[in-house]
Amino acid sequence: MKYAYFPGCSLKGTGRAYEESLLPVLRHLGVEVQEIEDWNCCGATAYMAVDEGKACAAAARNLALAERTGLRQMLAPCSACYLVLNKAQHYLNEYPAMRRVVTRALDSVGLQCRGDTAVRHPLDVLLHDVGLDAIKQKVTRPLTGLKVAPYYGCQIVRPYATFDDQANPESMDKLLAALGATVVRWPLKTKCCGGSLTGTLPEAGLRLSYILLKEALKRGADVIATVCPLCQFNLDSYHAKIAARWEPVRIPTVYFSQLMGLAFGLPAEQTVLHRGMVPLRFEPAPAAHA
Amino acid sequence: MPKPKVAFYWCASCGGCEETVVDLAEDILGVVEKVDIVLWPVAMDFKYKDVAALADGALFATLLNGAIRTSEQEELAALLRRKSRYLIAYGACAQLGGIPALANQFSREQVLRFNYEDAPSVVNPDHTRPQVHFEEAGRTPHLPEFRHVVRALDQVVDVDFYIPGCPPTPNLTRAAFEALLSGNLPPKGSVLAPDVALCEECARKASKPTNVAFTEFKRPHQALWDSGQCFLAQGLVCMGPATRRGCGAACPQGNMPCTGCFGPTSRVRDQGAKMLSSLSANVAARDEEGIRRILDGLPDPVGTFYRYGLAKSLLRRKVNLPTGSNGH
Amino acid sequence: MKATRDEVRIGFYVCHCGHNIAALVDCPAVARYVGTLPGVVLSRDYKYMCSDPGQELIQQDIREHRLNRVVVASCSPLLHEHTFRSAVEAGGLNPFYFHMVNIREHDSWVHTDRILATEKAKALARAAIERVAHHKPLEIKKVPIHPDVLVVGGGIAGIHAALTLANAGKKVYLVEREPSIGGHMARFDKTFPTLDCAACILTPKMSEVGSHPNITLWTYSEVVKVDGYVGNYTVQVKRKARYIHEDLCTGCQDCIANCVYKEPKFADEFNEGLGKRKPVFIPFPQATPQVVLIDPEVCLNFKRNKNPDGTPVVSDKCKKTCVEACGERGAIDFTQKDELREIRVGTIIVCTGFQTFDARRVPAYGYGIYPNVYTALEIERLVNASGPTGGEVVLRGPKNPDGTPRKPRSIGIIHCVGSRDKKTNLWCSRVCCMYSMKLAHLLKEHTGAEIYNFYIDIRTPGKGYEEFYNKLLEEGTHFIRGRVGEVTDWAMTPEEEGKLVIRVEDTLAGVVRRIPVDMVVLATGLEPRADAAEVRRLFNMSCGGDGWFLERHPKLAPVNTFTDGVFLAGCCQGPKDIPDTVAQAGAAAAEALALIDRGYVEQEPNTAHILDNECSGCKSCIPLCPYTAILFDETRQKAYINEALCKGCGTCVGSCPSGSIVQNLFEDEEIFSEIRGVLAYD
Amino acid sequence: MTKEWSPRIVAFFCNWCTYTAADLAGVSRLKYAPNVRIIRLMCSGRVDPQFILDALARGADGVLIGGCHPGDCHYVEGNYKMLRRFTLLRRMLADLGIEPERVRLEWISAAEGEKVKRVINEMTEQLKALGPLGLPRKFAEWDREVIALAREVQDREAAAGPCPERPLTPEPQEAVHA
Repeated sequence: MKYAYFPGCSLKGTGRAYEESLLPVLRHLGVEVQEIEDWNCCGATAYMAVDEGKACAAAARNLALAERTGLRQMLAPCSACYLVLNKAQHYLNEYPAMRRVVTRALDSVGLQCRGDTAVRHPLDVLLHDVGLDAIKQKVTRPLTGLKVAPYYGCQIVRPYATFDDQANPESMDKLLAALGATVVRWPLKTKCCGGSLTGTLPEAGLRLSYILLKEALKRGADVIATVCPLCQFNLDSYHAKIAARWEPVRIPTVYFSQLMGLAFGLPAEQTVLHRGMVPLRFEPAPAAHA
Repeated sequence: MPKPKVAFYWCASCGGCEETVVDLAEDILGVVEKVDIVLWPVAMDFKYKDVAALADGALFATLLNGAIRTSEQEELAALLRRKSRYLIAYGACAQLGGIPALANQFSREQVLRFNYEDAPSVVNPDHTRPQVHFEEAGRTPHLPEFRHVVRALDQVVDVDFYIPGCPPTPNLTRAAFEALLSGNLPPKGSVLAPDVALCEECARKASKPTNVAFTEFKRPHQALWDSGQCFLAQGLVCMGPATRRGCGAACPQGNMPCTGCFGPTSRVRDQGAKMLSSLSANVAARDEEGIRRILDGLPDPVGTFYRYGLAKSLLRRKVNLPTGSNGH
Repeated sequence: MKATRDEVRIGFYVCHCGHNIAALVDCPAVARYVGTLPGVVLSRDYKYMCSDPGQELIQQDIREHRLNRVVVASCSPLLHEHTFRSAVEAGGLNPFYFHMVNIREHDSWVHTDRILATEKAKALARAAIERVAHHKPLEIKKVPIHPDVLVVGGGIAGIHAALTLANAGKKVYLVEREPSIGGHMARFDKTFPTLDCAACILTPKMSEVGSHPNITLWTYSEVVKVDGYVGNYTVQVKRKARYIHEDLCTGCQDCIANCVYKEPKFADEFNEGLGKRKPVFIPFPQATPQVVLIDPEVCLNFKRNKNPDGTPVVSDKCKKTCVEACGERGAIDFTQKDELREIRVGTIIVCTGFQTFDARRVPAYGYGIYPNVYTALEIERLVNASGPTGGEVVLRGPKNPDGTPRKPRSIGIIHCVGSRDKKTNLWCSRVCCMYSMKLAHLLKEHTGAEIYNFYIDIRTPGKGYEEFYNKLLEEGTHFIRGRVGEVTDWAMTPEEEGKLVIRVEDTLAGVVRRIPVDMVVLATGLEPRADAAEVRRLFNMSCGGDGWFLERHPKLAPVNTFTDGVFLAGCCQGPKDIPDTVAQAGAAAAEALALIDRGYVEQEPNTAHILDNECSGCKSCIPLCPYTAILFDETRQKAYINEALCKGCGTCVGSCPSGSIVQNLFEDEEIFSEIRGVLAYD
Repeated sequence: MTKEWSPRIVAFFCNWCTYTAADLAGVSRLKYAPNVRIIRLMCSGRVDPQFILDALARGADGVLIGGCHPGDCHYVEGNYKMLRRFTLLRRMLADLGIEPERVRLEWISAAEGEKVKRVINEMTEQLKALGPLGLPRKFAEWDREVIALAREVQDREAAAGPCPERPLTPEPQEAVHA
């Protein structure tokens, strides 16, 4: 299977570790990706609130570029991009008025968008296209003993969680178990991490991050595995402020793809664990049997 | 009492119906004893004026075969109607339009262009066509008009009786003559043949199962057919169930399925629609895809179900062909 | 011979139906137009044709104007065709010289343009005028009714219907799929609003069914095939193997005591898996019939693999101490096979009940994730004295320091789980509010805990229901109005530690609340059974968009179906409480009795017949008939129709290639003339 | 035609499902285009393809057949038979120049009043786009060539006077047989 790859700004910026760890893992599993030529920022949830028409046109431009590659499937790892691209495509097909705005906008640059590409999330692809068995075979250093709290965030499960349940998603749980880690039962897996509030209303935003970190520690987790650059950023970079205001709740937050790299025995520059503010110190032993 | 005058005439005909009169063999003598054949173009010379000279109703009966395609045929049909006490549509073409009526699937222009230009054996670089009126050296020869639509006889003139068949069988012709001469005739407009479908007299009927379920349809050239078993049971379309009997199931005896030339029974308005209904209802599949696959075995429904009866079918003709009025 | 045009004397009536038709259709204009049509000797418009004066008008006209055809243009024939036919008959004319035109449901009620609606009414009327000329006199066919009745489903509906019929002296076959009758009601502890114990009011009726001479009770059995037609159904019932001879087993349960399994080990379906049972078991103490059965899935005397056709394989490896215990009664028989029995009945009552919504389909409420989240049916078993815990309501998970199981001090009951929700079931299941309040009362009684009921609307539609709700309020039950968002074990404050936190927006207080409780009860709604589609096809019934069996008319014929002789009762037709279920069961029994006592049922004489001298024996029609009503006469080499079996669908008529089959009331001539009529555009 | 043309649709509805659904649409006061005129049959299996052709020949621009959903037929299988006939009939009609949209088969259960409205409105719009089929007018046009000749022959004879002796046409050459 080949996918049109839409990285989005975060995966080139603060969320670099996500791309740096995900791409080698996908290659390792034989999944082909082709980055979309000249992609643009998807507008994330902020722009949609400012001007729906322009935001939808911006997102639709990426859809049009993906369609031009001829690949029917599109991979959008970042939660915000995944949500916005799905929402844009949904608006295009449901609301003729929006369709007209976008078509006019794209015509002016010689693009057109049918709106029938399948926007997929890596968890969906790994579980349903690659399959857990194939992943298990690639595990050379099982993460035995590592207690992981799976954190999905809010954007990939609602409202377009076509591949998992909205209230109780389990795709990452299964993936981590396949890597040999012990998955901690953690009821806050789809609760908000504070999102952009940590920047605008820190009082409210940081408190949400603090709640997640505290509960993870309480549940005995050694590390939180996440899928979203903003969640990773919020949970990883405000420890000082949180400790000052409430109490220290130091626990590393990494991308699930980094843990996969670890379990596959990929080199350090492909698991980029050093990128974390709170670095994860865990050396999985090579499996007894090869 | 002078012998009643009888006339045979042919319009858009292949001559088969003339042949079948001769097939009466020595019985023809019996017929000739009782009647005086005054008009038989295939066998005797005749001139228009001879017919026109007859008093109206002078002819006791005219057996007219062949469909109506040209204006001259219409004129003769009208003339013979006026001159005859009984005008009888003799054979499938006159009764239903026959094989010629299959041309109702094409416009006049398509027919003429193929025959005078596109046909492989034709060399006609400057596209000459037969003209209805033509001036040359002071003389204006003319040809009959080539109509847009092929018609059965009763679509042009009033018809008293029909004798079905392509061609009608000798015993049918003989029975018709006896009925005419004896005078005990069925009501006007009747078909002089039994009003029951062919299966009743077909020898293969016993081998047709009571739970026929078609899983596929084949065409005659696609298999060697068992000479005793019902064709439908072998998956070959046979029009017997929807066609009048009276021919003694001649085709099935010759190991060929009935193609429906005797036309429908009196209770059916459209022979093609009825056979389509009966045949497709017994297809085995229940899902749309399965039904479609099985019905692919009938590539030409019009040709199969309306081989002889397109002119008299409810739609009469392919509906989107150009009509007569705008000329082309 | 068909009546020729001049002998036909048609009386035409167009009805105003008050304003229903006249508001849009210019009735006088229609009457004037039809008056000009050939064959019409009388054409009137009238305010209410279906009224008594309207019908008398018809009878009078028939006599005065020597009418031999009548056409009425008014409402749907499905509504009043019978009324007008009787009026025509009373006027001395054969009722089938009548035809009806639907210019209300199909015209005035559904269109807006007055001119077009009137034009349509004229054309439809003309179609009827052209059609009725071809009508022939027909006689209503009387089909005898077999007096026996089949009741499918042994819940309270089936039990009540069977008893009503049996006490009326009719022979009843009661077929129940489970090993015992009792249905869902047998699992309840108390019933609302009177709180009388379910077993106390149900068990007597069950034993009455078990011992009633007129009732043949077949439990652990299923209907597999239904043939025939109203009054003459042939039903095949599969009696699943119990490996116990019902007539020999006295219900002493010695075999259970002596089973090789000393302790009950397997999840007990009757107690929703909370209790345990042995391979040989009796579903519940008051089971009727009082007969045990053996579960081949777990009994050691059977191999785990199955025969190719799915039937169990006897391994004979077990010491079979149960057989010894049974002794000379010899009721246990491992060689028993499923058997097919065939019965003949005249009417059928379907009361196959419902299933509760699977709470796992709402993961946000944590059923299957948090051990102390129960469904309402599980609580019914917990609070029940004969339940798995003898009525003790205890928590799963860590015990008290002294080893005794912990009792809940606070319980949350969530209403409308799976109901009134676009993602699951749209309908209100009608009984959950009441049983939730009943459970609140019982749980308070058993545990003294603080009870919180989370509701959207409290619905107390029945007698004594609102009073019961007030009683609950007085008992101090907390009612919080809001759709619960989530049940989680994430504690934000110390007193939430170790508890289940219910997060809900309290819409009356206008604030999002977190209510920690020890136990959560999900009031799951009612939905059609998983195999409802197969079951309804057995009885030729249709279902509504929501999957519940479809009644003939929601208001005027709630227990009838579109198939004559098949009736509905209870929740299979839609969610309802026990009083309504019993009322419907009684109604269905009454409908069946009405048919049986009349002894015959009138069948529309629209059957088909083959014109003998015109059939060619081509056999094309024979495979078309699902009722095998068309047979082939080998001697005459022609097909013929057994009019007793023919249901009048007309499929063979549409297919006969030589037009030799005629369907009364729907003859080709009649339909062709109707086509000519509807296409009359003046 | 004084009034502006509007599609004429003849509908054959089965008594148990689609006819009842049409009644339900009425009872629910749903509003839909007045172009359909409904004929009640006991089952969609009773619909004889002759009815469809006859309706088209008599001036219908479209024919709508309503039956129960497969598996729900009151007579078990009538709707399957109709589906089979419909599949072959549609192909034959296409060969005879009739657009597929003109003849439509819909499964509509007794509870789907809404669907009756939707299908009728949808079909009316489609036929408005397609334009009239108008076979009676076409038949008349086709037959104009025959009527024209008959009049021409009568005029010629009238001009030629009553005597039957006069030859039918001016000195015809040898008639060429087609």
